[in-house]
Amino acid sequence: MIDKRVATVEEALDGLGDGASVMVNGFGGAGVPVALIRGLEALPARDLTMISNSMRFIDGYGPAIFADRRVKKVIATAARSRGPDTSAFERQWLDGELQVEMVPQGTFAERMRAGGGGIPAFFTPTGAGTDLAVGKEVRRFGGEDCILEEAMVADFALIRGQRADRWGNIAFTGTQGNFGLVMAMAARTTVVEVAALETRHLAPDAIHIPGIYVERVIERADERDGRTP
Amino acid sequence: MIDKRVATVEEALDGLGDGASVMVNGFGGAGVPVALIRGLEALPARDLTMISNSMRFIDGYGPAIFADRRVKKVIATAARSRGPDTSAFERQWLDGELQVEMVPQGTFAERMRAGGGGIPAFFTPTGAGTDLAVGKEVRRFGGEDCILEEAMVADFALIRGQRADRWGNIAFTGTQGNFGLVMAMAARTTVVEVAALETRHLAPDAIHIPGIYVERVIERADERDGRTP
Amino acid sequence: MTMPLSRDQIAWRAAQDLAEGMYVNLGLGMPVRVANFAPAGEEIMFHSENGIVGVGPVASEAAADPDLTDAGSQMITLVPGAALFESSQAFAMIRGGHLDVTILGGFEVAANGDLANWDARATHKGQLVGGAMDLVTGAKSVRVMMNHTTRDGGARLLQACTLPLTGLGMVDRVYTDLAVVDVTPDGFLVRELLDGLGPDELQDRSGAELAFAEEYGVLSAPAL
Amino acid sequence: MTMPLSRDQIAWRAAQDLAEGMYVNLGLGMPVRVANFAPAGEEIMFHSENGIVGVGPVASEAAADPDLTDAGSQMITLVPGAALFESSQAFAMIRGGHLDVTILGGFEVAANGDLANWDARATHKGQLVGGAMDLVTGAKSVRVMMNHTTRDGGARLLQACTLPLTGLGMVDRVYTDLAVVDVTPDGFLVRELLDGLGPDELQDRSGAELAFAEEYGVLSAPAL
Repeated sequence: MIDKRVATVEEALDGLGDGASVMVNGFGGAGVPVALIRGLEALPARDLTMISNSMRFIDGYGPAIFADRRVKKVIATAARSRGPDTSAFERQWLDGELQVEMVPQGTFAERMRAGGGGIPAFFTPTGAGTDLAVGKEVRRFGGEDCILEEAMVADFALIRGQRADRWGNIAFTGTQGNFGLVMAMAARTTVVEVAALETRHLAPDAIHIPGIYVERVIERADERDGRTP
Repeated sequence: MIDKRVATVEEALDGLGDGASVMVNGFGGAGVPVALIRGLEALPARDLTMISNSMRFIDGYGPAIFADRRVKKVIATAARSRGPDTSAFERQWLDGELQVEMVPQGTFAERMRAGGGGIPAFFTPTGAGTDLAVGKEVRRFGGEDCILEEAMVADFALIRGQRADRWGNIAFTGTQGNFGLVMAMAARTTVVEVAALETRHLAPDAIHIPGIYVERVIERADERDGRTP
Repeated sequence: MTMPLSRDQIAWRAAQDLAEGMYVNLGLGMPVRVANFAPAGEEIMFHSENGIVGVGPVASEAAADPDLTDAGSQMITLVPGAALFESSQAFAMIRGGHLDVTILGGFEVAANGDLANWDARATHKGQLVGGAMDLVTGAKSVRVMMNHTTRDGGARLLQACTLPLTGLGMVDRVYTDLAVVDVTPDGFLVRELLDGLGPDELQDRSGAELAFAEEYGVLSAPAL
Repeated sequence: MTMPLSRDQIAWRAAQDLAEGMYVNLGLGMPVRVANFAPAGEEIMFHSENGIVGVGPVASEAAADPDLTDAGSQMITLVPGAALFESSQAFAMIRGGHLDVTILGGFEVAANGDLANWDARATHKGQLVGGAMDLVTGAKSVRVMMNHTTRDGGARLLQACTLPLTGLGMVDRVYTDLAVVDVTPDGFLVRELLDGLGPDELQDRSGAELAFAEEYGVLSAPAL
């Protein structure tokens, strides 16, 4: 029997060790895997590469991940903490202890889809001529400068969804989906926490991440506690 | 009020004239826009470029399209008629009256997605080293030869779905979807025939083609009459 | 001279250029307010790059769902006809030219249509580009809302941007608290000017040469 | 000598190498029969490139739905846990390496793993490549089912393919009516041979040098 359900966060994150690259879903507060971020915070893993739209939820729900200097590189579209203060993450970036790769958001999503979909590289007009294109190959298509962007993959993807079945099929509610599908495609081990693990299978035509992309699912109540970092 | 509903096939195909490029959905018999293919057959438009997984349904439901020599180019993954006989389409191809561009099926889908998604070109390992890669740029990624494929767009996309609303949102049943989404993305005018035009809106999280990609929807009963070419 | 437009009044003015059936993305900050002033009775579909076409008003406290937010983390509602999808699809729409209009905030706009709006050089903070570079590349019409000058009175309409660019030659129109200015192949062209403000005064507050449309209008907005 | 395997028996043999939890694409024609012989009680998820993971048995006439077909136009059922999706997603799965196994029909396989299976040079018919080039590129293990020789007795296991290639160096294993042959860095390696057929006889029916595994087995299948 195929059964991708796990009972504990420890099992869900098994194998996530030093040097791992970790994609974390979440945008606007929706789809953030709070239980898994807290589980990551409780692990000893160091030299991490954190790949997420912003570091806001990682820093907010698992502050020790940055405070204990466990991250060596960040790939993000919004590598800025909220508010006027300089966060631990920003301090390490300013001190050169931590590398930041800024990626335009559409390119960020597309590089993960490419990584999971066997497309090693693609041309895009986004960012051409800007500081984020420095060092990138430029080619003109239809009179427009485009830059070559390469696929992005990772060891783990951590995602929150609404419902899952034992085959790893995932259904989102609202705007939880955001980067979840492309992260699941791009990661070697995809872990999804959901509000409800169904005992039956999900409806085949209303699945937002096909189970083929998912290795582990875990049921966890919403741990946001009403507060969003 | 946004209202993409049209009442007649003539309105649905308005503007489809000589020299048009036309994408037609359908795979395995599902998602084939039979009413729209018949509507296209009834138009005088010539010098067409037909873009479809195979020519089987176009030839089967609108035989005059090929028989009257209205097609100048075919882009397909399976440019072969069923059965041992040489079809009108194949005869024109053999006689050099009609150009055929063969595309591996995954590249076929991806080129349309790229065309609709603002990606002018991408590298793919599919087909590298084969006859279908002749003349294409080759580059190695991760030790694997890849070829550069360019985006594909068209003037029209003809698609069949199950349900639509006045905003052009489309829901498929079963395997109707196949190339429908990427064709809707890639075409300047996307027309979808559906079994049911809903008076209310579709559920936002169960939409397979967002209405932003769809220009016209029309309600038509299934015209397959139990026979599939 | 009439008072410069408030942020809501600039948003109101930008909203007057939207029309039924348009698909529109509104940037974080000032631009999202445009939705509040969309022409009554006309159906305009607002896109959010986290995966929505059909963003509706901000949710009431009772209806608020933390799993239904816009790109600015506001808990929102959906309008009838809305669709939800994932990020790579949201950006295929943007990059692929399916949006009619994007309205973004700006730091600087150049006479050639260059926009700088993503890296304020707040040297103690990280960078934030988000979807801006995709939006300026993909939308059919790129419009910018910003105050005409910086807090210190420095010009934001410039011959060339000084801050890192978001996109090159993309901007079509700029809404400021003082004027509505188009970017044309010949540079800035003022379409509307605040009542009582002279063309020379606007030129003084700008860092590039301004042309004025033959019959430029009066920029005005209701009290909001 | 034992009778050469029937098409169903070749399919049966190929099915014995599938195991619980695998994601498997079966090509049109002979390969789709593999699903009929999948190990009992083990859950194997069959992928179809028209947009399915979880293809089940062919539908009964009562249950047949012309809008639910596989890539070969058969009206099929879905197994519990199935998912439906569109073509670009179906091929992202394939190209992205998410399938464990693909089993394809073949015209020719070369000792270096090249496969020719798409253009039979039926000169009066159009071409048909379908998803074969994607499948051989993307699946973790590429397996081919075919008769060991052509109808005329010509070899299909060759030093180099003569027909247009589907993919270069991709094939891992070949199931024929006479043998199971792996493609290794050193060329063909016979793993199983039909009872009563000598190694020399298999070599005679092959167009490239065959090596034999130290303890190669007997190829056998139940009567089907």
